Amino acid sequence: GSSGEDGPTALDPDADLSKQSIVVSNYESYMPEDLPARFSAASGAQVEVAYHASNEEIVAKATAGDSGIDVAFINGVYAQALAAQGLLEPIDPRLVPNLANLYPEANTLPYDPGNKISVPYAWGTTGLCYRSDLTGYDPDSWLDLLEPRPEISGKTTMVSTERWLLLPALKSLGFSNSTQDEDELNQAKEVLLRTKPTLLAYDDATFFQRLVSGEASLVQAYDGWCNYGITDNPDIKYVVPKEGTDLWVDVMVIMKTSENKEAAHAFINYVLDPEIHSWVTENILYKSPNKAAMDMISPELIEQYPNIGTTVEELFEQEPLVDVGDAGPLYTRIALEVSAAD
Amino acid sequence: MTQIPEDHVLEPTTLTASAGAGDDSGSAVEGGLLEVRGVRRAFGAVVALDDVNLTIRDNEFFALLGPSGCGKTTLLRAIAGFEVIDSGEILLGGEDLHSSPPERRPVNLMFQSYALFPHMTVAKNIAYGLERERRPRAEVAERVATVMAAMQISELAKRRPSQLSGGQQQRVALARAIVKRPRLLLLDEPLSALDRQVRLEMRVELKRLQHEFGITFVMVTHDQEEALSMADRVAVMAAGRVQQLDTPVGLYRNPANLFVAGFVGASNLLVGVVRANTFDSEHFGSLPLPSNPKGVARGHLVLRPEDVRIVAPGEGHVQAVVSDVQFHGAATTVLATSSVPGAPMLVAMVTGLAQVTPGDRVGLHWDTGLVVEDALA
Amino acid sequence: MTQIPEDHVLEPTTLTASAGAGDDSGSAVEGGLLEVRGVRRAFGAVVALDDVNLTIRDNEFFALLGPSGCGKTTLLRAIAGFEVIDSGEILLGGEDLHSSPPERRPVNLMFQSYALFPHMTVAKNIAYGLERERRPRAEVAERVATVMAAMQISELAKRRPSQLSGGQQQRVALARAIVKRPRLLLLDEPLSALDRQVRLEMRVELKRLQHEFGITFVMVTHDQEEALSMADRVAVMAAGRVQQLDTPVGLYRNPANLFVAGFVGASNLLVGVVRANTFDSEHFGSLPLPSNPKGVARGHLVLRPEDVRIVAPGEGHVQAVVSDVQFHGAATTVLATSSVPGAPMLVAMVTGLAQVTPGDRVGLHWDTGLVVEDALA
Amino acid sequence: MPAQKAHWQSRSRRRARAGLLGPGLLLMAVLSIAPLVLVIAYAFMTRGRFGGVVPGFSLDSWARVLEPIYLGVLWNSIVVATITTLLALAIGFPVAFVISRLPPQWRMVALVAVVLPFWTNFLIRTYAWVVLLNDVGPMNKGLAELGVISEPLGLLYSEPAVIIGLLYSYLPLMILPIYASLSSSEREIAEAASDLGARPWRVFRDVYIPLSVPGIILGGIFVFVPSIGNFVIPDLMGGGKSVLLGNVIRDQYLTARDWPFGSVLILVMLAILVALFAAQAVASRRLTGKLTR
Amino acid sequence: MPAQKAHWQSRSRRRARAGLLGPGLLLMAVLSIAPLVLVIAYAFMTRGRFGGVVPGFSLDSWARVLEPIYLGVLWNSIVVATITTLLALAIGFPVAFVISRLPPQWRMVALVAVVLPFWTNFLIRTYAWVVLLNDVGPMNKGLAELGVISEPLGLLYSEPAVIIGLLYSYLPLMILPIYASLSSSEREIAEAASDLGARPWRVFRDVYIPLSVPGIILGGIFVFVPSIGNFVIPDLMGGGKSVLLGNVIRDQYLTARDWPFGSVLILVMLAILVALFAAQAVASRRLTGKLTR
Ligand SMILES: Nc1ncnc2c1ncn2[C@@H]1O[C@H](COP(=O)(O)OP(=O)(O)OP(=O)(O)O)[C@@H](O)[C@H]1O
Ligand SMILES: Nc1ncnc2c1ncn2[C@@H]1O[C@H](COP(=O)(O)OP(=O)(O)OP(=O)(O)O)[C@@H](O)[C@H]1O
Ligand SMILES: [Mg+2]
Ligand SMILES: [Mg+2]
Repeated sequence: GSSGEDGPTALDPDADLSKQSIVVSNYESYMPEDLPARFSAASGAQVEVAYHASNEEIVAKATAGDSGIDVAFINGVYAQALAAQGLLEPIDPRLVPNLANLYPEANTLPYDPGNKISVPYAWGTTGLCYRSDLTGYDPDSWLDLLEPRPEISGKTTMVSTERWLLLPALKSLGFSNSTQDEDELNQAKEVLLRTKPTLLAYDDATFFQRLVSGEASLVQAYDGWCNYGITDNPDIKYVVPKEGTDLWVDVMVIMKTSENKEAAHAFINYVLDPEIHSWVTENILYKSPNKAAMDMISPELIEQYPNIGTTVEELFEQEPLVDVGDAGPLYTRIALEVSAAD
Repeated sequence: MTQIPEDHVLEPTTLTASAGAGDDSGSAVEGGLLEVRGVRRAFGAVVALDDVNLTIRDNEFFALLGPSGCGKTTLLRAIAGFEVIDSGEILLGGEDLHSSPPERRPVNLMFQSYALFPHMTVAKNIAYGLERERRPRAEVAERVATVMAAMQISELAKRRPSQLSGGQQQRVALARAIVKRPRLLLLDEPLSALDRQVRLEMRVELKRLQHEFGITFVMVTHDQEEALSMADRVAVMAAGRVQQLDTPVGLYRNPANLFVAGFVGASNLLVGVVRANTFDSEHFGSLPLPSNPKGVARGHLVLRPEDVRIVAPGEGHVQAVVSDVQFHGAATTVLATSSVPGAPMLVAMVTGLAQVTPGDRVGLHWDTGLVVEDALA
Repeated sequence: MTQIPEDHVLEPTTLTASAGAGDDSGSAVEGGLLEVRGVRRAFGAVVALDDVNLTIRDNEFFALLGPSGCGKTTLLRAIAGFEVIDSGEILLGGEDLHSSPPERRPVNLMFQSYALFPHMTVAKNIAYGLERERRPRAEVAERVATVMAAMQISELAKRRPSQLSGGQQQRVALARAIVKRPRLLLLDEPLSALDRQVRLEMRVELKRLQHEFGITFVMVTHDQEEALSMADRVAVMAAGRVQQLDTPVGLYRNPANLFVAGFVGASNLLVGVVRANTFDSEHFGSLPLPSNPKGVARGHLVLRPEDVRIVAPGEGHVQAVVSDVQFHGAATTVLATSSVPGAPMLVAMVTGLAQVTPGDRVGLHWDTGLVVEDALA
Repeated sequence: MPAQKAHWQSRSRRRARAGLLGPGLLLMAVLSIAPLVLVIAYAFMTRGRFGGVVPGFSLDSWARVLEPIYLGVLWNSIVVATITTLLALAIGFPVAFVISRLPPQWRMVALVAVVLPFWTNFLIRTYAWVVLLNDVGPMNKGLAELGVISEPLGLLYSEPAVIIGLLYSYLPLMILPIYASLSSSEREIAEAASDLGARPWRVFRDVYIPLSVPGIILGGIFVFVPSIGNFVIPDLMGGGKSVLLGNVIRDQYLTARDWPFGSVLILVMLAILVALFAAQAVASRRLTGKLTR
Repeated sequence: MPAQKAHWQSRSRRRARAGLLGPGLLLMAVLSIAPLVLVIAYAFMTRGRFGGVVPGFSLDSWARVLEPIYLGVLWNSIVVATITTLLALAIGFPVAFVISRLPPQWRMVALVAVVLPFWTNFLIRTYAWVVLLNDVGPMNKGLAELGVISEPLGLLYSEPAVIIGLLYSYLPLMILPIYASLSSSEREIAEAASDLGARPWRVFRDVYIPLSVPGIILGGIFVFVPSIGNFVIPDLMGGGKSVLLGNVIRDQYLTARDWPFGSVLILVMLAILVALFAAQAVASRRLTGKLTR
């Protein structure tokens, strides 16, 4: 079902939060460990934390029925899909006054214009992360990954999750990163099939460690995860290829099935507090869409991790990801054909 | 030359008594503890039991004899409740056993393969059946100790079956069955792995149990001497059927057919035609026919080796040359071949050592002999 | 009254021959096919073999007798190579078997528990050993068919061991061992589950193999009659040691000690003191001492039942009352009790049916008898 | 026994054996030892800020194991895995028993039917349960419509749900070994027990269970070990609310990126499993006796 | 046999059995059937746009299975799982054999040592291999320093690496059942074979292997089935460069959100496994004969 027009539940702004408890599901290490405890202390609401390993997991749980989750951290594209099925509770701006702290641009994102069903938590780009000492030059194009120079051939990795697997090829061909055109997607597939033999591996989770160990020289990476590599080795650098990339946003959503929606809103509002959100950013090394928080980030941190300093303008030069709807199975199929190829 | 004394002839009373007893064989008799009626059991194409009828009396020592594979084990297993019979019925004390499971039958079976519990000690194996009856601990301990002493396995109490020799395992299996003192005890070759000495002692023990506790025994054995000396009555089986059910003496002296005659005790079996007072042997010509109570028209002449006497050459019914002399301890068997082509070898048995050696010419004489039917039941 | 004929006495030659043969028992003799020297094997605290010494001659039929648990199986397993011996050596044709694995030894063992391959048909089981010798297919098929016919199991060829009766399984195991025609064949109670009829035929077959192919046999059996009638020589074991190694007649007529006397053949064993020409029995007073060739000073008087004759009351050496008469087919055993308190029951054996009944007063007489040592080897 | 002569079981036989078995054993040794050595090495190093290890000896990680939070998880994991194993035994034994008593031609069919659900993809299977059991799923809806319940049962996202999930995943690993040991045990031994007066339940207790102890132990290992280390089912079916040791270890490696501490946790888990296993072995030896031959 | 009289094996005995076994069997049935029914139902429905299913009968998903890409993955999965199973047998049999011949007091120790590596967390174990085998890892470095190799071996991120990973994960599941069946088979039967002239290798072939067929089949199932459905090892050790059926199914459910097609794939996999299993059962019955008793 995809009606989703049930309308907001009547919420009580003065509800006694100490009688409420919520379950928050996030990726592990994607928020400071004591954030829930601090929220509980501040609001009186009980918080339990669950962890999920992928966006798909949340989607699957929510689609299956009552997920038992109140607040979930999820990619905006997946939030869009959930909202289309009517599985998300609309955000009541009255209960999240800290929405005002967001960059104005963060209100215009195409997966959810006006932040009606989601609240941005972190955002960033997908680019190239490399060991400048091993590559011997500074790459600046997706072609450095798709058609690597001989000396780094066999020392590159790509992300295998289908939207991001196709991203470099689509961008290098000048197409939209969310295209639903079968012909464009097939062209991208041909590029990827040519690239496959030059890869060390497809890797979604440990690519920065490969850079640190020297197993890989150049990897496709999310900016924040590249920062993890930079921590261990200052020779690691991050670059957004000149053909352009995506703008992804991770958001907080409230499940329709939540029984303590006041507390859920309170939790989101708490995260958007400038003090808290800047603390979060320094902890997870991902940029936040919270202007007030970003203004508090220390310059030293930006010096060490230059991509945290990326401006909103620079960020919005990239094409935000949106759900591809009925083209989803095509993406899956192309990803399969690429990974199953010899 | 050994002279078998003249007075060694059958007493008429013995013969008559046994012949009489022989007649109640198949048909059911009232007062039987166990009645097996028309039981049949086939394994695929192999018919193991084929219309078996038997009555076993209360407090009787009953032996089952028969060649290997004739269905003895299958019959015992059917009585104990482990073989689903294809047809027929088995009654114990007049009650059909059909609907009582093995553990409710007042019957115990000692398995031919022992089937000891590999995970229990000897003592535990033996105590098992009593514990199932919820006997007091002291009684169990005492009865187990007593039976182990009787079976001469007291020192093995703490060992496991895998640490025993073959004969020791057999005695444990026997002890496990008899310690229960059931109404009916089925023993499937209980003594086959034991030496004569122990075996004799076990026989005494079994007899004692029979008398002391009124247990009825059904024992399968290949040892004819055992069957004949211990049993009150014996059933001889062949090809899944009871051939004869009789007292030991009846069986030996008055076999129902050629099979029984050949199977029970050694025999000289002569082919030929029965006439009024003679038996026209195919090989040895016309011989005297001492008795033919059943009036058999076509059959074999049965001569027991101990009825055949070795006499001087020229004397006796048949002339032959000694071909082998076998010493058995208490007795000696003399094999003699006649010069008639194709004639069977004749066997005589004498007490102690024989006074003839291979090559000696001898005459063979007999006064007793019986004509039996050739056909199986 | 059955009169045992007077001429039933031991021929002096037989006695002397056997006494002579009795002396080479333990010590090794040159020309032995198999020599077992000082072999010892213990399972933890249980000593199964304790300094066993034997020589088995080429083409000999050798029997191993002994009570249950005395170490017979362990000895055969040691010879076949399945039991690591603690000390001693086993030589075959003069060569130490120590370093040859079971499959290289020209020896085959028929296991007491059969050890048939459960996953192969009867025919496959039997053919297995020949296939390991890489015999041509036609030869294998022919030899398997021949041995199955001899064992009377031809119709079972396609069945699996679990579909056979006990005796059928035993014959398959026997067939599997003999079809190989090894130099030395070890048979662990090969015939115990068979009826007399088949058993006699099997014996003939084994003897034929011995003569036709020159196979040497070592056979464990609990059937003394079998051991005495088939074997060229017999070893009697007890408590892990060889007590006597002798010919059957030697063993029976000239037992080395009380154990052998009691074990081989039934005996009346009288306690008492040996004097110059008499034996002072504890219960029956001074008795004539027919022979004492070894000059035993302390021991038992051994009287074989068949040497004991039943005579008229008042006659003979001992007066008694018949307490039981057991009929065995060819012979009858008479048990007689004297009135002396604590005196043992005396056993006499007569051919055919006995002319006495329980309660009769009789005299017992004997002319032969031997004094033996009490101690075990 | 002259010392210079080789016993037949010694040299040549051993050489033949080595030829037959050597390659397999060698590979096994490499496969077994290498990763274990690595884990042990990690356990004594220091964590890198974003994963990996920094060389340098340290015992810090060992001290953390004793923190109540980890002890609590450990205890919880053992309890959950134990309950799962016992339930698997309670369900698996009867199933294996019944299959082993079927006529031979039906046994394979029955076994396949039993293993079938296990063959569906692990994740999917688990989602199927989520779909079935959640508060607005067919199960609760059906029961509510029938009037059996008025409130949803709240089956999901609880410890029982985790146990059901684990049970469901690992049940075939309990059934198959028990089946194997039951079908190889001799029928006559059970017959002897019932001949001696044991009612069916006693035959079960005194013969079938002891004789299938090897299969039960095997099945127990197969269920207990993966249960304690599982991290997907607690996430999916427990709603992440009940954390097992497997989750903590996974998180240490993958998200907290604290490899030394993760390694310490693995070693602690191994130690506990070895201890439990040894205790079980001793207990079962008591039960079945030394089946030395 | 009078029809009205109950045979003892019929009513009362069945009732006793039902009491003993019933609850377990019932639970088993629920556990087995419910999810399977769900999967079968899904297979005939239509995909919802954002996952889930839309009611309405459709055979579309079935047609897709025959597309070459899926047939290719299927074939590849069967090949990989078969190789893994055979290798596991080649390594596992000797190991199980040696353990089963050890003195009783050493067997448990040896078994624990064998199962130990398996007890480490699945993910961690796999990462340990990645760390060990990668081109700049200790293995390649060590060999290079010793001068054995000049180029890294490139052990990781290939189909062989996937097989090694699977092998490593599932080896204990092969060893334990074989061990169980070997240790329960009678020693005397092997002795009889060697008495009849079989050299050690023949005894192996003719006795130990046939008598451990139940264990081998069990082990084969335990290795083959999870291998074909595994999706983590191809990602981690295969570097995502090769996929097994498990990956495709997971992707259909989780990323493509095409539950009907995922269900069809599951059912196809089940059908293949059943067919393979039946073939194996027939073959092994030929080998060991009907052990009907
Ligand atoms: N594994 C074992 N552990 C302990 N004792 C054992 C073991 N195997 C055999 N024995 C003992 O060793 C002795 C000799 O056993 P063996 O099997 O050789 O006897 P046997 O002469 O063949 O007896 P039987 O005639 O009963 O078969 C017996 O007392 C037996 O109990
Ligand atoms: N499972 C089976 N399948 C086929 N035939 C069988 C099966 N069990 C027994 N038989 C056959 O049934 C017949 C009777 O077997 P049974 O065991 O009753 O014989 P038995 O008289 O006890 O013989 P033995 O004296 O050799 O023990 C035999 O011919 C045997 O081969
Ligand atoms: Mg039988
Ligand atoms: Mg023995």
